Amino acid sequence: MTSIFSRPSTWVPLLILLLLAAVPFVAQATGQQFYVAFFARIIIYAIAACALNIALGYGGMVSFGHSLFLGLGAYVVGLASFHEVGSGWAHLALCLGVCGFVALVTGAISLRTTGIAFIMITLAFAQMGYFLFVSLKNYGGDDGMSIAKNSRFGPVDLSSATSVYVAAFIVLVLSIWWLAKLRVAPFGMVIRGAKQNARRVNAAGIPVLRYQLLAYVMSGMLCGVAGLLLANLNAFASPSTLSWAVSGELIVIVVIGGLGSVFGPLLGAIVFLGLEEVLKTWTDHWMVIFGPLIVIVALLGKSGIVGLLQRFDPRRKPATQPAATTAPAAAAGTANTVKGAV
Amino acid sequence: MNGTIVFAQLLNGLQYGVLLFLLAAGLTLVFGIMSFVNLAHGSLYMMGAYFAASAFQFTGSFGLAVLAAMGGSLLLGLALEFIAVARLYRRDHLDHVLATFGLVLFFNELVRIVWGSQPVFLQVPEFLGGAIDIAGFTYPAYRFAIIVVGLLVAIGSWLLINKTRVGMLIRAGAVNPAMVAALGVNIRLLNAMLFAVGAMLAGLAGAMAGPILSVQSGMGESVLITTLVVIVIGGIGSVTGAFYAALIVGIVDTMGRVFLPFMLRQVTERSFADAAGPALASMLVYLLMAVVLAWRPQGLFPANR
Amino acid sequence: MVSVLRTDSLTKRYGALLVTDAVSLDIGEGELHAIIGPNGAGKTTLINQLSGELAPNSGSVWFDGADVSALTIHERAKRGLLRSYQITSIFEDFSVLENATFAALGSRQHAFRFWAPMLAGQEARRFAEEALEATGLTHRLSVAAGDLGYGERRQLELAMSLAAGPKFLLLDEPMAGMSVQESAAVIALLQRLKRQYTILLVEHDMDAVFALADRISVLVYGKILFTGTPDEIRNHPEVRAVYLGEEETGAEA
Amino acid sequence: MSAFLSVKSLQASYGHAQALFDISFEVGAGEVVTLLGRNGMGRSTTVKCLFGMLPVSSGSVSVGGERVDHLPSHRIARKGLALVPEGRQVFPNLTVEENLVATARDDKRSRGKAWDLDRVYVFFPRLKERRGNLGSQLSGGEQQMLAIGRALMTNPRLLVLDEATEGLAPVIRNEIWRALAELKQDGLSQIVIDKNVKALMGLADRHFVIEKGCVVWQGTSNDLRGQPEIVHQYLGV
Amino acid sequence: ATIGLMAPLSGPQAIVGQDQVDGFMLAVEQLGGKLGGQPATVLKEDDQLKPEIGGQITRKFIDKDKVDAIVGLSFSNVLMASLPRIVESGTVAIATNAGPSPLAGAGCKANVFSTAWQNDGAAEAMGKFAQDKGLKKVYLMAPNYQAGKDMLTGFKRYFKGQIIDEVYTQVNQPDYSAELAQLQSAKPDAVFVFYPGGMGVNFIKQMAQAGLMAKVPLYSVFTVDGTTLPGLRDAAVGSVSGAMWDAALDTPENKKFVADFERKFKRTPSEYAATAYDAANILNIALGKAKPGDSRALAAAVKAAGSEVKSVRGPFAFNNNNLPVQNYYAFETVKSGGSVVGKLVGTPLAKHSDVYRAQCALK
Ligand SMILES: Nc1ncnc2c1ncn2[C@@H]1O[C@H](COP(=O)(O)OP(=O)(O)OP(=O)(O)O)[C@@H](O)[C@H]1O
Ligand SMILES: Nc1ncnc2c1ncn2[C@@H]1O[C@H](COP(=O)(O)OP(=O)(O)OP(=O)(O)O)[C@@H](O)[C@H]1O
Ligand SMILES: [Mg+2]
Ligand SMILES: [Mg+2]
Repeated sequence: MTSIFSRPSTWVPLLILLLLAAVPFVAQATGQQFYVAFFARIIIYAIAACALNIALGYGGMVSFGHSLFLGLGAYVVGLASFHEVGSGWAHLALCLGVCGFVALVTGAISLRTTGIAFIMITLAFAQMGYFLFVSLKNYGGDDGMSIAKNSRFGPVDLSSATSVYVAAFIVLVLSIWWLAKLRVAPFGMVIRGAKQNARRVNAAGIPVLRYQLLAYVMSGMLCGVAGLLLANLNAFASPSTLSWAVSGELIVIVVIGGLGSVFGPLLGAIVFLGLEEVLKTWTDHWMVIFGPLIVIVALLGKSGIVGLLQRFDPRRKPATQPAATTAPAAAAGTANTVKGAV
Repeated sequence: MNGTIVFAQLLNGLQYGVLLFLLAAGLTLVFGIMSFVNLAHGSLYMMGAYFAASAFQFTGSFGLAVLAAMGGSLLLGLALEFIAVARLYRRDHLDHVLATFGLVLFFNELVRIVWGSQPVFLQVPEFLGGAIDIAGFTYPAYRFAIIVVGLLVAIGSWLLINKTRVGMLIRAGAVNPAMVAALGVNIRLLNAMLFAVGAMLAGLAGAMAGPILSVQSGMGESVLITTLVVIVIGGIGSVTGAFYAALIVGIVDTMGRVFLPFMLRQVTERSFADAAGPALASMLVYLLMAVVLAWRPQGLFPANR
Repeated sequence: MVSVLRTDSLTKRYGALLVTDAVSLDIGEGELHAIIGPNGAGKTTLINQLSGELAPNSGSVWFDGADVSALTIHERAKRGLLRSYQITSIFEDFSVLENATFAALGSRQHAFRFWAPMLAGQEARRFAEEALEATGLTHRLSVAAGDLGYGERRQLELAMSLAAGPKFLLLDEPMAGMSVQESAAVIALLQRLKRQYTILLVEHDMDAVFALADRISVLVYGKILFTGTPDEIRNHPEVRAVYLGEEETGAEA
Repeated sequence: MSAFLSVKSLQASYGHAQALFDISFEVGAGEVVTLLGRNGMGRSTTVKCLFGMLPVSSGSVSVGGERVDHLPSHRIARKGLALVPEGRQVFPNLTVEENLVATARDDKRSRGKAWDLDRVYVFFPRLKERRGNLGSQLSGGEQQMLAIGRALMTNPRLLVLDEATEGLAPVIRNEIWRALAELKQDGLSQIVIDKNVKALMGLADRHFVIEKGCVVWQGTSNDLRGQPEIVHQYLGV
Repeated sequence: ATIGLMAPLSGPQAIVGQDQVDGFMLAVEQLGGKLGGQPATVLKEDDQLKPEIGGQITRKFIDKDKVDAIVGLSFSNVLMASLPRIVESGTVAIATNAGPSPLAGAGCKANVFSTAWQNDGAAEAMGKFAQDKGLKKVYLMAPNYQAGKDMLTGFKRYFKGQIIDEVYTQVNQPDYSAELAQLQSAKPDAVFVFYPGGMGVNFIKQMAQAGLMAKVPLYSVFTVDGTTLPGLRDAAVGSVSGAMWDAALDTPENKKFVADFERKFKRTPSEYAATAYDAANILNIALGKAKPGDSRALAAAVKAAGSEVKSVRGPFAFNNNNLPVQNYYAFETVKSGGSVVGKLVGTPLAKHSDVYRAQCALK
């Protein structure tokens, strides 16, 4: 007990989750419904970032194309609604199926490459998806499509911001919980191992590609769920969700929070989207401030906010940074086949 | 569809390819050789175009404008290197993507503050203003100037990377800077110089593209992605690869744009062809990249090193 | 002696360079077979082909009576054919214990398990702890592998191979970078393990080779020059000329 | 004898973990010294500090009487130091020949015959055979030869060899010992770290035993021979 | 009164948003900081041209700020994404930049107005203009997205001659030499294009450099306007654009607007500034009549105000579908003194209504 509450890196995020749980009630009480929608969006992005964190943070697969899955998730709802399908279960099944399948195919191809090529090929797939939806004239093309039939799960209809909020919050909590378990579960260890040294994982008797592919598929599917929620929140699906900038934002969120950490995506989403909102109220030229802030985050390294909090943790070493030298590891010939991070 | 037009379009593809290479050249140095994923290359290119436009406005001389663009972006590159980039070489690509993504946002907005949101004006120099007639098609003379500059840059960077000790040291430094330093080489300085040269080439590309493209905030992104595609298809770290890949992408993109809708019309309904043709054409470059990488993950002409 | 690992004129070339030249080996159950040879003779390349990391141009590899030539590394690892790396290859972000447990787990079961922590796996953990004990790393269990000194990394590398519970161990210079004391410990360890596992040892440390090997093959320019007992090797004039040198006849230091 | 290199009460840490507590030793011009010790005692860490690859937290390093402990690596190296690092660290993406020439230097201050490509190739014919291969395509031992050759190509005045014979065939190893002796004749100062104490005793003038980040014993080869218990206690032989 | 003003204020299209903000604020300033006699608070938000952000801002305006009206609403994709919440709440919204066909037709809403245009209008005018000129063969080009397709459809609605080819290019395409070669070989009487923003600058510069401006007359919509002319200058000379407004329009209201705008912001306004300026003036009239807080009454008042306002574009009124009834002009880009300006060369469509209004159930 005491251990949890003496560690800021654990209790701060938990406290934030608790506060988020209170948002709908507070909003109800104060009549500020807007904040429900606002935080719902943050939570949905946090889910997407959790999803990316599986591939990127745990598996070291620098996907610059996760907007593809966010967009696919959204369009599943859009297309289903267009064709008069309102069942949330059908939406969910379609979403998982489509995102899983697309992730399987694109992942199988992308994972043939490593490093920069992996970044670029995932970007390419997302761009293809973007252009595909832009040219779907019947479904609104670049104007996007309004969603008349929100996902309906039995008695629960995701048509109000509050219902989306509740659903998203539950998904987020489950995701975080699962990610915490996954991190040190055998599967998590395998993909985290593959990030450091894929060759060694193979030599240990584990067919590393299968694990990476599955991680990529799971990541894509969870991201799709975020897309589904996003579509319900906005009652709208738009190709702009698939643009490369969204992929970039998701990466930024994951890294700001703390790459590969359990609570990182949540903290990252709050800080990133919150900051954007705050800066926008100061000046139209908010990007002049926002851009350099991102640069600073990159310079500070990947332990992100979680790493910052960990500094206040008692009896715990700061997250091991690639210290002064990783000399022997950088030794010649250790063809480091880490996806995305050669 | 006759032979002349196919030939004319081939020529268009080639010259688009050279334009792409011009954009890719600086990036190959930084991205390919130093292994630094520089999304801000597009921003440097944009800044080059703006520098050129401003200098042109003051002096009226295109030559001076190009010089100003190169000088300005060289200095800018040095400053960026000093402030941020130098600290990132030894980190992985993710940090590069992140930091330079931030820089892209910054520069796009900075440009709007300084030069406003409207596109600024940059003109083709008087002496290159004419058009040349080839096989019944007129070509702007300026395009030939771009080809010449592109080829010069290609040769120059190839020599720098493959034939000089500086090139070797930079390649070595990209992998193990501590060791290079321990052997008595000021790798930091060297990297800074190379980054600045890359920035200068970006600026040159911006100045050269300025007269034919809209000089405005965000002009870097659309070309940046195509440029990255070029480099990856060519094989990271290979100047020759980037050159061939630029030509291939230029031709595939051009031919696809022009002939794909046309061919689809022959085989399918017109309405479908009109919808699918351009969509397919815009995906073509990405499709090409996906196919190439799936087939040869290391790119078409990987640097043999 | 029952043959466990056999190669049939295994050949690998890089362009014009023949790195392994029709190598035929036969290693019996429980044997400790050493391969020595000049630098660049093709020892690591041979091991890579045995472990499945490299595909030979021609020839085949038989393990436990089956042709494994077409199997991948991880499939061979699952059958108990494991290797350690010449260039240290550990998971720097994981703790020492996690590294070993990982190795122990990988060779025994699949890791498509998404909930319970890896370290909670009793069986794998036990193997890992035993291997760490054997290599003398017990006092460093929770240290991140990236913080280990070079010698300790080598120890961990070896521990990982042991934890995997191999039938057959391919050891590529396990003593490289170890001080005399640690080498001696590893020699003692291998002495103990000798009959349990079949071991193929590549090593330039002649103390170790002569102390441990049942038989030694000498690889020169990709060809097996000679196979024999340590005594035969020690006194083989050609081996002395190309590899051992004049003084190198036994214990040094 | 005026010391070419002198290290005084050196301390250094990796992050929070202190690795060096009290390291002092000197290397005279033309002298060969060794750093002895078991694994993880701090020998390589000392070397990293010499080359400015790890910041020195206190103490000093001087070359030719001049403090260098806060200079960047390349400035230190330019004073005539060359490193054969632990774990080889050849440049994997450069060919053998490029590895050799990329950082080559002709230092007028160095004594003896200058090292150039030809001389290195005579010394390591194997490298000549493999001259067009990438560093990553070399065998372990070939990489080691390359690392030594690369250091020699900077024509140093002080050569630091950290486990330079690791992974080399015995014949080659003997060659190296012979060559180091020759270099010593030429007047090249050396710091050698190796596990082969016997060979070191033949080569070196003085030995420094490092235990847990401190120099705990120092003396000449004869002293060492005369005190086998030292060897036993600190090196475990 | 509290007005929420939403426009793209960052990114490449920021100029469009900036002009809207400036146009709107200029009118408010001229009205002494008041709308309908009440002190006006204008809340400005950047939608970044992202539909999702647009939706969020709309919610903020309605749920948090409780605005009386929302103005701007960016491009049609952002407008469409904002629509659900606007319709649900009944808040009055005036689009100053878009009039997508769904909103003009069956999807029209009593509380959603546009002071801009139905997307096809200007293109229809150019079609009519080409038809009136007696052109036989025309070549059409547009980027491959919704608006591009709408524009070409609009052109074809009034042009009855031969369409040699209809070419859809990639969005944000930098290089047009291949398309220009095709164009050249097709030998049309004229080419009609829709290339907003940077695309238009790219296209026209390259067309001019290839020496085609002299050979093939260029008709365009939303391509040569206040937002792009500074980057185009001489390159655009000779081209004809269809629009419902230009700085060159010779009415007293417009003269004052252009002069004041230029004085204040040191640049020439674009049609986006004009639509926002009109929107402010319409709101001023409407807010003077409707009780605050009653959005139904305000919507009715806005509709009525459409016919009363002295629009800078000449005749103006709201149609049954709440989109404008207005003139569409043809302007030729000419050199005048040192600068490049528009010159009125015709009014192909006077007091024009869009075709979709028949499908709209509103009166
Ligand atoms: N990818 C490659 N391309 C070309 N040549 C290679 C490649 N990999 C290895 N070689 C060459 O093959 C030869 C054998 O290398 P290998 O690593 O098997 O030697 P080794 O016997 O293990 O030597 P050492 O004892 O030094 O480790 C070497 O000469 C090496 O340069
Ligand atoms: N990069 C590093 N980060 C953290 N700690 C390190 C690092 N490198 C070495 N250490 C620690 O510093 C201590 C000294 O290591 P050093 O490499 O100097 O030992 P050494 O005497 O050279 O022995 P070896 O034979 O292992 O190379 C060891 O305890 C090791 O754990
Ligand atoms: Mg080897
Ligand atoms: Mg060491």
